[in-house]
Amino acid sequence: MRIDQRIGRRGRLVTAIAVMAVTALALAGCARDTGGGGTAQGECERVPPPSVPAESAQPEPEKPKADASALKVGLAYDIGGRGDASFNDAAAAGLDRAVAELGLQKANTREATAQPGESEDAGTTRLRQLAEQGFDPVIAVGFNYATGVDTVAKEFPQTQFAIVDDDTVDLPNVTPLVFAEEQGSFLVGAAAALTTGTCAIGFVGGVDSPLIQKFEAGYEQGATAVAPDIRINADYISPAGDFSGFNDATRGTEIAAGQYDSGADISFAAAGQSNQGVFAAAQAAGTRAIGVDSDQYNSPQLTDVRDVIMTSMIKRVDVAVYDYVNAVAGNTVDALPERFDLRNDGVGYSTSGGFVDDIRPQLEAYKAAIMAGEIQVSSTP
Amino acid sequence: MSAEAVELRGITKRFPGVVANDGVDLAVHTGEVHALCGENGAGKSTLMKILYGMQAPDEGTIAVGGAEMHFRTPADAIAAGIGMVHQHFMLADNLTIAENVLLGAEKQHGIGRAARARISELAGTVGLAAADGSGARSAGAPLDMLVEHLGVADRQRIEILKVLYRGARTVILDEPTAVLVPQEVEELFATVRAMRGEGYTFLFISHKLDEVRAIADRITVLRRGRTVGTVDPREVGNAELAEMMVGSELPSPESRDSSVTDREVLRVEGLGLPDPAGGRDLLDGLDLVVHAGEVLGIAGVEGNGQTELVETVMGMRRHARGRVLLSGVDVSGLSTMARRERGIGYVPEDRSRHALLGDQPLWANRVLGFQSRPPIGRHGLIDRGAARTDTERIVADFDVRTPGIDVMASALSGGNQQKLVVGRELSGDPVLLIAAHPTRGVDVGAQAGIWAELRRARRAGLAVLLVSADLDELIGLSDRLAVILGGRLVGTADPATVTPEELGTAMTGATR
Amino acid sequence: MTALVERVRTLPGWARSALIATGLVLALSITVTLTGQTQLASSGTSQAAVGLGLPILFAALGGLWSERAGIINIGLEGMMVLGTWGAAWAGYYGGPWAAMLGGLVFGGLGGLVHAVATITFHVNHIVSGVAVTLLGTGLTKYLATLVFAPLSQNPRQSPRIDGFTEFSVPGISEGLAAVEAQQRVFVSDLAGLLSGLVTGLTPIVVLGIVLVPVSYWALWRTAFGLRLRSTGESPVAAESLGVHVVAHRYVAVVTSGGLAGLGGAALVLNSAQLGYLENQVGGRGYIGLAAMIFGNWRPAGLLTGSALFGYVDGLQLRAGGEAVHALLYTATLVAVAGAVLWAIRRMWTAAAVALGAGVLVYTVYWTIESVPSEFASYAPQLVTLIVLAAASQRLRPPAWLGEPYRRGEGS
Amino acid sequence: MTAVARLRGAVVAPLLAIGVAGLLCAVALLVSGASPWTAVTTVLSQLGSGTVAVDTVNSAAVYYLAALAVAVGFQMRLFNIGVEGQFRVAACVAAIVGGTVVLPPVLHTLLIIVVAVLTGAAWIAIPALLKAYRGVSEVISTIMLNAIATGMIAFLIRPETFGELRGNNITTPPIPESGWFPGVPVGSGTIFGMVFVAAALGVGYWFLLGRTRFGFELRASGESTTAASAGGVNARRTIVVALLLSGAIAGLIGLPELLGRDHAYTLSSPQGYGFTGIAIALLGRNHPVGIALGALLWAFLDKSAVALDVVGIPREIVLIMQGLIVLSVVVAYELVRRMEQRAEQRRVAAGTPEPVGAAS
Repeated sequence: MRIDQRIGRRGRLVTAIAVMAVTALALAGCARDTGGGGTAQGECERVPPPSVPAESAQPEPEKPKADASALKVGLAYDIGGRGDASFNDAAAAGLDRAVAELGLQKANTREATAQPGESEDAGTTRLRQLAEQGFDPVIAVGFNYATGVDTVAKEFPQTQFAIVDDDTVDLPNVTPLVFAEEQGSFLVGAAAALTTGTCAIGFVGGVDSPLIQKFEAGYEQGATAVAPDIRINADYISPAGDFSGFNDATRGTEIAAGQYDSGADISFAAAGQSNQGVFAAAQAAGTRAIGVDSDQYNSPQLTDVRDVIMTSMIKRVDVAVYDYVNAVAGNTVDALPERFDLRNDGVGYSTSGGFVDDIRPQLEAYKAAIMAGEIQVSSTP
Repeated sequence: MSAEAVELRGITKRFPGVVANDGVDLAVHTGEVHALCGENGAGKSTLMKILYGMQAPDEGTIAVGGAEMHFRTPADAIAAGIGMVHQHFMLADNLTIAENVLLGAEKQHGIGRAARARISELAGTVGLAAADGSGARSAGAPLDMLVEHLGVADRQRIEILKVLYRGARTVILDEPTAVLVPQEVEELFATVRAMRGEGYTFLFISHKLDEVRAIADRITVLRRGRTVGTVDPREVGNAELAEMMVGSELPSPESRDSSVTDREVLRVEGLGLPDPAGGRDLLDGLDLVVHAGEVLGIAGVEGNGQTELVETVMGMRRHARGRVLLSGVDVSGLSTMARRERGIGYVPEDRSRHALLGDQPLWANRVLGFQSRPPIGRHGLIDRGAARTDTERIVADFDVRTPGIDVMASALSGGNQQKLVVGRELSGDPVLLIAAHPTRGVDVGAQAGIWAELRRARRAGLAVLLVSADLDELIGLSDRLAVILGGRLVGTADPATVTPEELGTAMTGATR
Repeated sequence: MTALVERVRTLPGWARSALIATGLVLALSITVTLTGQTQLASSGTSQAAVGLGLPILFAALGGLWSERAGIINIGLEGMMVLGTWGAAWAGYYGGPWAAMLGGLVFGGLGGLVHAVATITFHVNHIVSGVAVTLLGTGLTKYLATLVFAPLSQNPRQSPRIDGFTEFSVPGISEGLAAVEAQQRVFVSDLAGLLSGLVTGLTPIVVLGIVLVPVSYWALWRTAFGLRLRSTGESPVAAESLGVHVVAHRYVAVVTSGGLAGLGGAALVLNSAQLGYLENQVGGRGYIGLAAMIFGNWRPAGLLTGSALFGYVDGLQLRAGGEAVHALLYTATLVAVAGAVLWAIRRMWTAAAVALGAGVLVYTVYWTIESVPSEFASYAPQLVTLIVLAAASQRLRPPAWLGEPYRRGEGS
Repeated sequence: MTAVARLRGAVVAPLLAIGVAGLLCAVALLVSGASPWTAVTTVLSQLGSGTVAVDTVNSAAVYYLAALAVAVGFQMRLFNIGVEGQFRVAACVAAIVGGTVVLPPVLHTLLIIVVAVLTGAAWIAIPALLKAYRGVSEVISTIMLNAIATGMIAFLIRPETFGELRGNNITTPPIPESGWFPGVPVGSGTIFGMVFVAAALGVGYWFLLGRTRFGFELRASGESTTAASAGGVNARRTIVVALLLSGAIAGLIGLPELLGRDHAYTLSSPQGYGFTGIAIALLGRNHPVGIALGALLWAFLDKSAVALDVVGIPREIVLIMQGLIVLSVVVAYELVRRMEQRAEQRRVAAGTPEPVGAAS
């Protein structure tokens, strides 16, 4: 029809002219100076670690085991629940350890899990049901339970409650189980700075929330403490309030790949299930990554990629839960630490795989300095 | 006698509450043009749907070429050599000519080169290439044109082409002339005659007696779902045929003494409407005046701007140029509702799409268009009681046959729906009624009733702008006629003296 | 110049598309040169675009099949979710090819539910789509709890499954990488953008790209496709011609579900994670639908839509707010170029609007240093919204889309 | 007569559908080895325990508002998928304003409500205008805006903008007591005051649709845009007003919890009510009473599902149940509608003295 006819010779001529013009332009394209991107910075200047007298950095002694056989323990998980290979799973491990070591009866434990996007009264109801059925103590995992614990703890003043990751509830029967994530992150940041060959490292956060920012803050301080000139690339998968970032490995991969492409050779992944994506990106790029919460090198889900997991920032929710059950059983709740940190083994770094064996002395030195209070780690970036 | 091309015996088809066909017999000889006549609602379309496999008969048999057939789908009918051209074209606008023709018949010649060659070949038979003056055009080009760019006559040819492409020897034409201007009708008849010469058989459905007599070899008349008889057009007169169809004289619009005043109710000045699709203007420099007590009839071939004219006067079209004055007041800038409030009643051409809410009860339909003014609308609220009372009044006064005012509008027959619409639009003392095809698709009784109501309103001083494709209706009702062509008014006529033939010539622009 | 522009208008579709694409790459190239944001046209970004755009592409293709037959499919999301479960389940036992099949079948089952509701029971298409998504999501969670929890100790995740081995097109891939590394204006950028199509491929990526021409061929070049499309344009006409409307629509909607399921499989087979993860679909079904509308119900168009979405998403993930900020600069260039072209054609209103938009975008670019990450994260959605707002009136959906159709109802 | 028949249809269809859905769920439970009987008794026993009954009512009010917001659009065949985004942005902005200003009690609460309503309407204004003037499908634009709403909230709630850190959470400044909406204590729980606002809104919705000009025009446009426009309905204005109204109601969704319990918008504030609203509007057939029943059923299933975990039954069965109910309800409505239509046509034909010809 009309168009077909008109294309004819003239149309082709126009096409040819256009293509030639573009080609000419392209061939004329001169090389450009692009600075930073894609180029390695090379080795960085490193500062030696502080030395701290050993006695001021003593870890707290192990608590005696109490008999928990009479306890009925209720555990309310955050979204994800047992098996999430993250902090819920760690809480479950703490409970399992209490069953194994403290004589707690498996039948006397009860677990329930939150749903994504649920209203607060669902959490409240969950806690109330556990309290009503005589579970004491009731442990709530995750700061989302703060209001629920506040409400239910008032309704059941005789029941002991604990809440992980939150210290805003100020009631006599509520024990906050909070962590110094920044301290552990400091150590893995130091490890990254000690190991990097490009003097550039990355951080992949799942959701841009205050909790994850603690990880970023400690990591950056640790890295800059070792190498003041180090370049740190911190990105989050999703902004605050959009929890998809903990569940989107695909996008985690792209963020990490972007960091590796721009020169980083180690990334610290604090992104829940999305961590798998970061590890996959590291594997593809031949670089390394740092895990979070548990010793991810040993996670059965991650066997295929564990060779890139240099270390993990361990947050011992299991220790906190175990210690708490132990304290309730032994009636020593008041003696629990205000915060689980390096001193009481609440946070730390893992050594599985042996990737950090050669820098362990430096890391231990930083650890000692933090425990001694010589280095103060801030919890905000 | 050789086997009939098609023979239907004792066909009966019942719908809920209606017997559409009641023991219909029909025999069509091979190679003839057989007309099927009957008023709207006589059961013609149902019978053809049964013959074409779109509906299954409750009783009766179908024989093609002497062999009994059971059609479950149109595909069965097509396989038996029967094709149908529907009154409403079955074309997909967004597909090309070739695609429309090939659809459903891909097995014949595939969808490639061979198929296109065959289409080009048949295009000549149906007069397609000649009709749009593109006979010399290369075979490939027009076949890739989207159907939406084609005119009515060409679309009809494509419909016939579709049927032929499928190897049909018997072609059903369902009211093929309804949308054509007289010249186009002539061209169509020429094509039909030529094809009859090639051995095709036609079943021609119409209720226009003149046309039927001009083309048909034999005529079968249906009335109220029954066969009245089959006659030879050369042997019976129009009056006899009409009587066969309606059982009595046709309700013809008679002339009466004039009630025209010199008070202007509607004045339209320089009305123009651009085509949103970017084509030629749909309306251009249109001027007209309607006085109180006067019916101005707009004659024209469908698609020449009648719909646009009506909708622009109603304020339903945007970007219109020119002025619309109602009783001397410029209403051009007003909304449809404001115009209605100033006394325009509106009977749209497509009542199920534009006038009624099918899933709403009758009384709620009474509200539509009157929701803003007393007695129904008050201060933004709806007075249900008033709406119900007034609906009862319309049902009684306008003879709307319904068991009550709580039934859904869609449950009524077309005629009763239209009576409700006319009754509604005549309520609230309008000064101007715009009626587009007010009796289209209604039964004879309702038609007479609606005509009577229009005349009564006119006597009471109402100005009426009447658009109709039915020339008898136009001539019978109008005090003055204006002819619309291509979005312009191209002439006027006095209905007392004009003949349908003269009007037809003006409508096609042949005299200009 | 005017004459040239006039002639360009009469070019065939492919040539015009090529010119437009060239223009866009040029605009990107200028931006890269002036802002130093190399990620705008890097091979990494283009690979990310392919990875992120693939599930959307499958969903969009699914939307195409269904909507071309006149059935709105907003249930794509639910069908994708079903597909992720099916793919992970089949993939766990049978490897990646089985995973693809599993995604196809489970997505197809979701499509079947939608088909039964909309075609047989005449339920409003959007209503049914919402219901299918609800049901698909619920069923998937239930099945995951039931089947995956014993295997992975986690009801929200399947065990890791085997993925495909990645491959690159030999020769071309390395060649493009070499050109890109030279960092020459335009040439390197073009090489970077193209390399995503030849590097790090898996069979499912190839399948997704191949399905675009295949869908075009099937829908526009076969008798079956003609029939299928006719049911979306005018089912009454189609039925009158002996087309079995119901059957064709069933095929279309089930195929649509199957394609969406393949989108789910593409997520499951992503090397990032290789398995089912609760909520991993995260609205990609809806985005696919938007990409299809964006693409004017055409295969090439929806490919563009998916690619754009993947590109913007990949860019913001890899390079963050600064890169999105630089993209504003590109948008300014494009708007100004559009204004100039329209001005030459004497389409003053369009030119003025384009110029105004350009000025506005440039003002934003000039005022802020970087797009806050909160907004950069949703740049793809924002871009889609803006493009739809600008182009909506040129879109041509199938004529009968969303309208109920009952057999024998015609006239 | 017809009214009774219609009521019967409206009741029979959903009951039938719920029955079918329950049956299918029972099968699913049996297949998975759990006892449907235990599930039913566990769920039902929840009604009397703790604050489940109160929570159900509170939650139902939230769902009711969400469904009303959706239903206003549905009346005109407009699908406001964006209720989710509108309610979240509105709740966030209202919380920020409520936590920032100082006003006497009643006034403060009113201000918060007004801000929420306006914000909800403002957030939908974009798709509304795009729909009316550019013809952009509201389905797509509202879905896109849902995502953008998340970004907007994240931006607003940043400690650098309006948020403040509380433990590991970020919240908006807490609303002082003067801005709260007092509730009615029942047993150990409290029925939100906003529950009564929701109920009043339901009455208002009923009145608006059935008794006002706008309601009539809305429904007329929904049934037939062409007939409505011939009847003097301004389609664009109706689209814009209907969507703005939908967005305004959506703005209220977050308030029962915000003003009655949480008093601040936080990172963990609930999501997904918008989508639930769509399901419930479908379930209740856009009828104010139907929606109320649907909301109660949905809320009850949600609240009592918490207990299923405790007896070892996968609570996801409730999600299946909800999905199945919606799907079977819409199918059942359609079937009943068709049967009614046929019955009515027969009745009209029987009641009309003279049968008129075929449908041609």
